[in-house]
Amino acid sequence: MELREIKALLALMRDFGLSELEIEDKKGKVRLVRAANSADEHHAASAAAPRSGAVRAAAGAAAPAAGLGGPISDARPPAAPELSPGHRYVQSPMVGTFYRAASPEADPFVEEGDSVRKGQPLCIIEAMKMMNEIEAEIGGKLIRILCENGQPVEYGQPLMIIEAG
Amino acid sequence: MELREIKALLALMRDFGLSELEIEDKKGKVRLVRAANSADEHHAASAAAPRSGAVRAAAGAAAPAAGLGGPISDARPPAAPELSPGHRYVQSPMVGTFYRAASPEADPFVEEGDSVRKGQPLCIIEAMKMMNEIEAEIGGKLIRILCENGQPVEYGQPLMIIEAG
Amino acid sequence: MFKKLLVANRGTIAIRIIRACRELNIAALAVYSTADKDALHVRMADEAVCIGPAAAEDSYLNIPAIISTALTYGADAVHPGYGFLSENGDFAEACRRSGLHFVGPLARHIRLMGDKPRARRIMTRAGVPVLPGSEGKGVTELREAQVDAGRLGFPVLIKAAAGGGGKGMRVARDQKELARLFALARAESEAAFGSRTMYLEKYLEHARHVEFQILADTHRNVIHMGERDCSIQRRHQKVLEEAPCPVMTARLREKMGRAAVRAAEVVGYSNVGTVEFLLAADGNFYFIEMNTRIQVEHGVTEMVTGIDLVRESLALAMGDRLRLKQRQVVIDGAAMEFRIYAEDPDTHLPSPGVVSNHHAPGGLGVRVESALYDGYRVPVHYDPLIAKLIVHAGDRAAVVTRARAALREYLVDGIKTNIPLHLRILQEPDFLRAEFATDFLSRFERAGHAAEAAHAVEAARAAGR
Amino acid sequence: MFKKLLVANRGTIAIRIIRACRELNIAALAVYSTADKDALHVRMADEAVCIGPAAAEDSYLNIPAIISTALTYGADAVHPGYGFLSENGDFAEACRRSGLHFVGPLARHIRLMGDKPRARRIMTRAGVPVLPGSEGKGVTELREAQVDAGRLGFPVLIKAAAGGGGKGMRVARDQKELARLFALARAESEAAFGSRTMYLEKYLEHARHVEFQILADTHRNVIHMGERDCSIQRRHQKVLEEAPCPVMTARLREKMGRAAVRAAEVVGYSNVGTVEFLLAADGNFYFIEMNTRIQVEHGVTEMVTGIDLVRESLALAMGDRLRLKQRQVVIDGAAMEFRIYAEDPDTHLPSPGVVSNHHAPGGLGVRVESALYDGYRVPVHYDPLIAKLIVHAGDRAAVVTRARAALREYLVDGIKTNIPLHLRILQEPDFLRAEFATDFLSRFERAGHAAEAAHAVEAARAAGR
Repeated sequence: MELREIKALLALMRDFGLSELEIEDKKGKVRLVRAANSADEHHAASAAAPRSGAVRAAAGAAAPAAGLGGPISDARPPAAPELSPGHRYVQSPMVGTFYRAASPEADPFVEEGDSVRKGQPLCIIEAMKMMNEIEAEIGGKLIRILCENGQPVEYGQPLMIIEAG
Repeated sequence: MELREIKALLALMRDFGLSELEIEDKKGKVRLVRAANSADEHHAASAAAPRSGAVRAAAGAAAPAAGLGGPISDARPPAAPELSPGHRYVQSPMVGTFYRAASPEADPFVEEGDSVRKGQPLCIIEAMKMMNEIEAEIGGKLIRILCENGQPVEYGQPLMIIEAG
Repeated sequence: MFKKLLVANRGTIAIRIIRACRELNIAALAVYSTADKDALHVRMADEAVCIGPAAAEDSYLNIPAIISTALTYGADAVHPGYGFLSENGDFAEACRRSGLHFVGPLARHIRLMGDKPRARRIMTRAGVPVLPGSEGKGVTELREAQVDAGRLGFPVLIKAAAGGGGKGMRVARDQKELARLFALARAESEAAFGSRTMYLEKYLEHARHVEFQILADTHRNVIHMGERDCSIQRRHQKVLEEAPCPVMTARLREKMGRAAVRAAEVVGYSNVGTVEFLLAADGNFYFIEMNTRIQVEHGVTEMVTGIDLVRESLALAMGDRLRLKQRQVVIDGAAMEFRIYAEDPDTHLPSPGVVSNHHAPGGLGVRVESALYDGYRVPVHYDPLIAKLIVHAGDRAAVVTRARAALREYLVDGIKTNIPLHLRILQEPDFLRAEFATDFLSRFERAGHAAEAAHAVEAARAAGR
Repeated sequence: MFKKLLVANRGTIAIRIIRACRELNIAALAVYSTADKDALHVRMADEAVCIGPAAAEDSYLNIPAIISTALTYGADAVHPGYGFLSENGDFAEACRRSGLHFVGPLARHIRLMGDKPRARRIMTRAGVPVLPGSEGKGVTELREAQVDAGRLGFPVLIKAAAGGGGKGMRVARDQKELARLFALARAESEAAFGSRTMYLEKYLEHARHVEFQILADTHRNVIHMGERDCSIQRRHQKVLEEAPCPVMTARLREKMGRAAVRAAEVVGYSNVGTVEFLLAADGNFYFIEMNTRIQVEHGVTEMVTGIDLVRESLALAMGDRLRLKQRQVVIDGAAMEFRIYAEDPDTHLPSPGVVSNHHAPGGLGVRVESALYDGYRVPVHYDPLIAKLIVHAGDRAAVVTRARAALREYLVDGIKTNIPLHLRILQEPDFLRAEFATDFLSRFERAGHAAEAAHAVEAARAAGR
């Protein structure tokens, strides 16, 4: 069973107020049970989901089941890779321009593969001519840098991936 | 099991107020449990109330699972009971008025419980001042008469139920 | 006003009529085939009755079933819409014989205008300009057609005497084509209308299709509501219509309008109708035929005149006098209608299926007449016209920009539609300059195919290098 | 024209502006909060940028985030829509300081008209009639309010000096009510606007809310586009608006229109704006306030004048001269707007949820401005206005019948809406006779509750027999 099929089933559960769903056929078996008092539950889930472009894009792919599937225009939200267990996004706390270094001449704050300490500056988001240093919220290993130097980024956009450790 | 089959089942659960549904056949097994007193419960109720959409959605299991659930107006197509195994409908071959007897003075052609032969006249549909005798297509026992004398009927509308035999 | 009106149609026009009924407090009685049980017109009507199986001959063309429905369910009037029985004199007559008001002209008007050679004769006599063509009752044999073609000179248009909707119509450019196409057109006519009678018309190159909307009461008052330019056609089927005609002048409108009114007056016509003309590049115009029903494209006239044509047709069918004088008809701004077909925009083959992700455009100056909703299955049995997008604005240029925005906003998944074709037309310089004739679309598409072919050759070459 | 416009709003007005951009070939840059990631305005825009979390203060009211988005993503103009930052002088100023065109008036106009006592003083000086009320800069203490009320005579209306949207507004009918309600209104004002300054106005019974739409360029030309009657309100929130005002005469329109134009001229106003008046039963009228932005109900004016207000506002923000002279503004027919709120029609509590079975009405004279689609989750965080149904027809009676049909056709499941309330209003004899004032809805609903209560008593009695 593919992820989008499960997503479609979950959407149905939410829309029809199901608490439990079990399907067994030649392709296999699925059992989904939702927490009681689900009204708040799915609210929280859907409020948590929107953060990253990845979720948004995936939702778009799965959506034909429930309503408008994708954008009506050609607008394309930034896509981000799915997270492996133990990995965490560094997300942009504001809209602005992403810079990897303190100045054009300076070295980048970090490179992929570096170890980072909690509180270490990782990048800069320029917004309204203000340079905002973004610091690591956890220590660990910097797995990937997701944005190009000088790229516009939106609120909540994943900038980097850190493996906690 | 396809998504749209599940949707159809869910629509039925909602329309008939089922809280749990379990089906096991050669294609596989499905079990659906709805949250008690879920928020969507009264949504379903309120959707059914103002427009009596439920009647229509229930009558047509074929009514689109996604999309417009019921009529926009108050039109109510005739609902028919589900058929038991071995039972067959006598359907109206045309739009017209249903009569149980050849004339107002005459006895009805048939009564519930009667045995009927193939080819035996069962009722009359008047259309364009023409009296059209409707004959039994199979022999058996007349289980139920679904229409009132003098009632308008549409094309394909179930008029009676015969148990083949 | 009527109490209950049977809508003897489906799709967009059935919905249009049901909406008009709701506004006038008339109960709308829909009919449907088994293939249409989930159709929007069924869901919107006050009552809906299944009248037969999917095949149109057994349902929407089934006169006894429809009359029986009207009588059994207590309707006092019948609206035929467009297509199906709308130009069937027998149906109009059957309705009236059964004591039902028929929203349309008399049976004899329908029959008269349905006999194209006869309509041509009457118009000629009334002084309405008619294209040179076959005289008398038409021709059935190639030999006769060859004689007429010799007199008219090529190219000629071969038409079915009982024709309509572009069926049985072909352009022949020489004797050889005539021999081939006459047989083909006659076979089409026989299949579609059960008639082998054809006629020939001189084929005008670079002419526009310009038609006038007529309103006539049963007291011999006739007015016109201006014209529509319907030159954007594929195989004589309209695709995009606009009002006013972009090359129309006040003087020409008066002249053509007078001819259109004359065409209706001379036969004592009543209710709504459309007089179709070819407008040549030299400003001369010629009667083609008269449609004795509401047209698909009536909406553009409604937008620029502010007059509700369906409402007027209901009042006229009641026997009311015309509410308007000719001078009260004022053209305000411009409007275009985009017919949305469930078809492949490249192959033009029908594309039935289940609609999903449906989002119709809205906002200022945007009118949608649609039979769609999410989950609706577009059936295979009927015309692929599933919606009409009608756009109104202050002038033609503003209509074009608004229409582009609306078409871009229009979302329909699950089926293919011709929305991309409309968007391409709205980019075409000749269209934007309003320099086009009835051959616009075939030229445009040929050019498109040529460009594609050239592109393919180029790509093949590049790959071979 | 602008190259890229940032739409600093959400919902119906964001969609309205995006559509206008598309027509004008301006790239539309939407902003959204995390709660709106699936909103229609996000899907329709050419680009969309998430600017913050669900709470409006952190997203749609977050000036730095919005300006930063405009600069980072290369917009050259900002449209504030209505609500949110649309009447925030700091925002207009911040836009202009950052080199962005702000589609609206200057910051000083916004601030001036936002200070209600000050606006009253200016209007009085300019000879625009103003209701008797508190003089000077307003009052903050009950003691002062009591003095003013003594001078004015009861009933009086307590208003917030920085007010808007009905917040901090209460009618006091005697000293006791004044004591209680003044404190309440002041608390509301403090919560909503951070200001304890209030003012009192003489409360006019049976007055209508009649507002004039203004268009002004930056070259000191001002015209009005006729009036709207917005008397159908609940707690000073508009529910249903119409144009023209059904009791308006040509002479009164000229007089009030002149006063409205004067109100704009006297402050050197530019762009779109609305001058609100109370129209008393005796034909006298009084300035209430001026809204320095596009209104929710601008659509009814567009329908009856044929003028695209958003398009005009964009041209005016570019510095263009007014395209129209006053005499070119002609009122054609009548229009009503029905605000569709996601709310319980009985309790008026918001009703968020997931939209299903959505079917918006269409057809002649029906315009829908909607943020809905099947599967859309109406968020809890914002105003419950989810759609606007705007109906246009030849006269008020025809608007009513068309609107009834359209409202009956409107389907939205999954959430509750006030569509039933609109349908009830359209049955109300006083509404149909156009005999109503701003207290219509509260009387109507009190009457409804009384009838229900009587019915319940009756039912209980019958059951007891």
